[in-house]
Amino acid sequence: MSFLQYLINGISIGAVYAIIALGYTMVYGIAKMLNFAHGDVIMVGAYISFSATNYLGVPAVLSIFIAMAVCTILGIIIEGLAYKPLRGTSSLAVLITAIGVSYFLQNAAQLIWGATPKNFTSIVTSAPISLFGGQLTITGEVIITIVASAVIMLALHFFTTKTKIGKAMRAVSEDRDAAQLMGINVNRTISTTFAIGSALAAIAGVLLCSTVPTLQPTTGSMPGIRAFTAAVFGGIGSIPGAMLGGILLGVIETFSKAYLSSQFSDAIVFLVLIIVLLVKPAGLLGKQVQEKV
Amino acid sequence: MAEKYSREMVEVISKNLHRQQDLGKVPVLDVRNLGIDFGGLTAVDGFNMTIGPTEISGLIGPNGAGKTTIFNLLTSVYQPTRGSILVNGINTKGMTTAKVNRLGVARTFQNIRLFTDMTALENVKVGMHNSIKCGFISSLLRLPPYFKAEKEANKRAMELLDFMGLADVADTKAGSLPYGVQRRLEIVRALATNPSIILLDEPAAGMNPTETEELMHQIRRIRDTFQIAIFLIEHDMNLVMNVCEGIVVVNYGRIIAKGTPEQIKNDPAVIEAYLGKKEEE
Amino acid sequence: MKKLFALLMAAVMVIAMFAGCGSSETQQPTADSGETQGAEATGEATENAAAAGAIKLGMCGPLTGGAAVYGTAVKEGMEIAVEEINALGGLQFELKTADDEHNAEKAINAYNSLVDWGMQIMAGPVTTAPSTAVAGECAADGIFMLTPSASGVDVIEAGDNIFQICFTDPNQGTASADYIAEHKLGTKIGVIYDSSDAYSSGIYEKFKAQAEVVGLEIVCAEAFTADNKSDLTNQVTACQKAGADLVFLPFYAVEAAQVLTYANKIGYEPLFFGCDGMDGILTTEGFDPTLAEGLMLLTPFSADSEDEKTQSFVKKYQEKTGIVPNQFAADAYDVIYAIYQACVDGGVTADMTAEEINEIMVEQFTSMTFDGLTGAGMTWMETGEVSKSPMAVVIENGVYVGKE
Amino acid sequence: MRIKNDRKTQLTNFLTYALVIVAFVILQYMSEGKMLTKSMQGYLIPICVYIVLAVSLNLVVGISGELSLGHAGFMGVGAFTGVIIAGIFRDTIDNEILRLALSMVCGGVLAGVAGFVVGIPVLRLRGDYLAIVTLAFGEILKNIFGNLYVGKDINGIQFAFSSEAIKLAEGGKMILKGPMGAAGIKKIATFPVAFVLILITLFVVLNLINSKEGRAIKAIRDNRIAAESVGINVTAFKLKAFVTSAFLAGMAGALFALNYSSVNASQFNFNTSINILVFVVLGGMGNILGSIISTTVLYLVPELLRELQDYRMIIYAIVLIVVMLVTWSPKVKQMIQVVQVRIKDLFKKKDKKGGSVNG
Repeated sequence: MSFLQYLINGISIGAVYAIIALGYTMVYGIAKMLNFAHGDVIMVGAYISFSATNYLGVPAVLSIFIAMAVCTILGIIIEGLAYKPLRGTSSLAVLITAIGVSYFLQNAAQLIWGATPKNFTSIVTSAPISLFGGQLTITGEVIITIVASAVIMLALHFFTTKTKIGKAMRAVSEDRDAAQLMGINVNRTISTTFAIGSALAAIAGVLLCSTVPTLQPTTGSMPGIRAFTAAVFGGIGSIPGAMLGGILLGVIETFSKAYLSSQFSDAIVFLVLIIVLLVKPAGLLGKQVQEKV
Repeated sequence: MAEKYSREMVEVISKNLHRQQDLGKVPVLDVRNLGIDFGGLTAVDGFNMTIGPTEISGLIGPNGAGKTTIFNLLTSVYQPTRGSILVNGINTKGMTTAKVNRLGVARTFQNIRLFTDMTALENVKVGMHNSIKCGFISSLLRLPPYFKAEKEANKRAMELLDFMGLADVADTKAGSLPYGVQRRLEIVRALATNPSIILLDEPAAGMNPTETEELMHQIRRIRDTFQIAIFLIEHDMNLVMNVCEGIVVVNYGRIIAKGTPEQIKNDPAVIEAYLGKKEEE
Repeated sequence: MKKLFALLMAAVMVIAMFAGCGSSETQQPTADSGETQGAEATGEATENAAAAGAIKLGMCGPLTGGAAVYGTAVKEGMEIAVEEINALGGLQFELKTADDEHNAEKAINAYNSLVDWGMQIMAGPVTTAPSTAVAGECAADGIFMLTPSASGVDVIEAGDNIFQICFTDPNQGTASADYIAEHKLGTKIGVIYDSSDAYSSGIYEKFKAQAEVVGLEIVCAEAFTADNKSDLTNQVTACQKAGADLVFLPFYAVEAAQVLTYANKIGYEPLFFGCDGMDGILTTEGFDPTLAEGLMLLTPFSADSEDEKTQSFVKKYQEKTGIVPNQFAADAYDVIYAIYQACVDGGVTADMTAEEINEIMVEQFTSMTFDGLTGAGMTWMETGEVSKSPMAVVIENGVYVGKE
Repeated sequence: MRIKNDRKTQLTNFLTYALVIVAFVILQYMSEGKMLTKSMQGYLIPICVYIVLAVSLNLVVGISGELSLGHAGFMGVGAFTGVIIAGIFRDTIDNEILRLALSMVCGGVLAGVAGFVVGIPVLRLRGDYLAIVTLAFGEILKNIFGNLYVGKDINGIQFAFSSEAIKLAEGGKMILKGPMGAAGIKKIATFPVAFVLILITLFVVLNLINSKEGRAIKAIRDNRIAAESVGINVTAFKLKAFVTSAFLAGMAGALFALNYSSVNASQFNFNTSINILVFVVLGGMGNILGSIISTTVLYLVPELLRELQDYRMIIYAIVLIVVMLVTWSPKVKQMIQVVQVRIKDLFKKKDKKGGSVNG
């Protein structure tokens, strides 16, 4: 029974990683950049939602939409100011500006909301489900998070395969130059991707903080790196891969804490990652791209 | 036939074989029933051919016929699904591209692959990598062997550049050289590895007629000077017919004709598959 | 292009270096250019004081980054105390703060910048790892150091002039185990601790050692690290599965809030027992105080305390920052007053050198008794360790209720 | 025969050495004469350490073209090895310089070994996958050091992963205490030694770059397939670059640790790796002199911004973004080129007939 409980715990945190990883992987797939500021956009999203509910008295569900709107605008601004001017140069240059943006968001958040952590009020009000006479407990957050991540994954999948702008995104991710020649506005497509990725980040922020209530300026950074790991784990650029990677990472982390060593769980998680990448160099669901000779 | 050799062994064997090859006993390249599938799709199948020392051969065929794939198989960029490749009598199965090169196969690329950030001279010196005899410690500590080796390398690299008429651009970044010059530089870099056969992938592509004419002379001169075999893919029929002694024609990954330029010109299968199609356009 | 940039950078570097030298040189004798900065932060009182010649106190702590909550609390607490003291007339203080990002290397840089400014007494750092590094410097330079909240043993071991106003970690671990055993609060003990944090693992180690001595059974000890502390559900689950009826939580309120929230969700209701870092949990913005009902902690400070001094401090702190002070702020407030008392009693004046002050302070601290917010009748041993009695409080109806 | 390009490289190398030596002489003179403020004095060794780290990382990122996000891990290996070695020989080797040198060499060697182990995945992975593996190794190393306990008593040295496992005899001393790290380290790092380490690093890195090994490494970066086609063993050379880089980072780490009285594992985290990467990218990929200058400037910027108090880090972030945009943006580059051409035109007014045919 404890095995099941750990499994559920793992899936729960894994689903949060998965949502963050979805944003990561989408931006990576299209813009080919590691957006290290993604985790901090999540933090901003959570703060917006928190402020809306606690200071303005907005209902919790509505606050998510406010957070999404703010984060979308933020994402577009960041992209336009810090990333767009570097389009076409080394991806490392963009990586560094992303780090700069990350520092900026963290410190700006500290100036606005202060360093003292806020305890995020969960948006989920339903009571936890208790099974097997209390042996197994599934909280409302777990269910919401899992459902939300699955819905987002499916929606993204549908979006990228069925809609015009989604198809444009895929075209840009396959071959930017060819897409440009086919009349696709690459710059606008990338901006749209950032907008969607940031909106996702807002949802991820709210769900992350519903599961893990501590909200402070650095809240996003560690889960951000974990989610990046998850995205690579599943095959970066792949939407189902991000989902699978996130959940597996959560489960592995939980099991290594529960059954191996809580002290060395970080090392164990990363060791598993390395082994997986050695066996499957492009991640679990990633495409192995053969360089054309 | 043994399949795995240490690097040292390969060198020893290849040296001995170079000697035998001088006697003209072993073909430089002996390809038997070569084939490769990409996920169920057969790209090359039943490819057989031998190339003797100092022979100039051509490989022609319509676009997408599998010519470059054959080059990639010969240089171990791809591992064949079937068949074997013997370079100077040694089976290259399972070897890396680098090892095959050390056995004596050098190549150029259809889409030029120079080290664009380096000068022409440095490009050639990279090609000479395995023949520069200077240890890691020597170069790290700048011991006398380093200076001696570098001096010799510079001298030989300049000679090679000069041979192809590129001495003037030795100090220019490879990326900023004109297209035709880049193609020739790639040949020099390949020559710098001391090969016994050199594979040229569309060496005349993008060259104007004058440059192509010059290239034809140079290809013959390379063979005569270095006494090596040359195997080339080319769409310029004038070049192929004038330079090559033997020609192989492929279509859909299979050989459809083989012979001297005269034979190929008159082969009905070739005319249909290749030249005929060309006329239609 | 690259060269151009390199040259530009080189130029900036040269200018920066000379600016660095220049500014601190000019600052030292006249001591006013830097002062206005510090004074702005501390308010009007300090501004008047600056002219009269104030004793320069330096504080360094994490003002940015993940540990900024502790650094900023200490900074605010100290600023209030300095304002109050300066308003009294008499002995004047001038406080300058420097960010150490909770990093030993940056702490040394911060410390050096304070020394360049002319710091005479070190009132900091805040967290253990930077304090250990800075303590070594203070010992070597002969600058008196009194840390509000760095509770590691290594800190005071660095020298004879390093003092703490908070309990040492082992002290807390041992005291907690004793208290639990003495009052028979639990039979099966679960522990959750941060194995990457010096404070948390320091307490845990001593707790474990003492538990053996007093016969407490630890049924599970679950660790987390700074990198994975965003998810503590497993550790709680593990304690539940192990059937622990008392869970010892030697870490800060931030993580404790998570543990309590999750335990509540899964309906796990053991007795939770915390340390001084737990203080502040009731006032964490957004935290539902009913979840902390029945939580017990050993702490020297409670913001709900009825005494006048605490009330006035809490009120000022709230006016200044809008939030209720935690134990870090209270410790910081006490640090300034302890220094003030020692300075007054020892006859310290602003024109003394740091070394002279150091001697007086060491002498005073080892002999004086101090009453502060975080304890009455505090005395210090020669090692620098404070002796004050931890107070056990239990949260009932959303307020601290003292237990003996 | 004189080769122009070689001369240019020699000149740049000479300039690099000259800058370092001149800076050292001036600073050492000022330091001896007590002309430096305590802050300036305090920056000297860490800046040297970060220069070594940036230059060595540049070997991997700039020259070898592989993104590494775990450089701090190697620094940590060196740091902890150095602290342990210095702790063990504290009583046996009296000469501090000798003890420091021994610690640094041991730190370097162990970091090199770690680099070799980490380097093996380099054989299989490329690009961002390699980046994440280096990140992962960095975190693993940090996790291990954060739980390592080392004690020393008359019976010898004991290693363990928990504090209870070490039972020290009377008079024994803990050198390393897991998450609490090492405290009470005797500070034996000196500025001249740090300077010598920079010289060694420059010597190793510059000589490596301008040798056949360096050419091979650069060739792999520029075009892996072409490099293979001329007989270069890609794996071996990437590994050589990686191990050399780790070795130097280890030496720097040992020096770093012995410059402070305490050190703990969390100092060698992902953020530190990222900071070093920022130094490298801003200084220019493969540009060693650039790394040295950008490290110095970027280390000093947040320190000199201390007066800004709360706004310090936010200003630093903005500076970072703006500098990146100015130095890397194609538009800005174009503008600078136009200006350069105009300036050149002003100086030499040659007629501009017969533009190149080949284009």
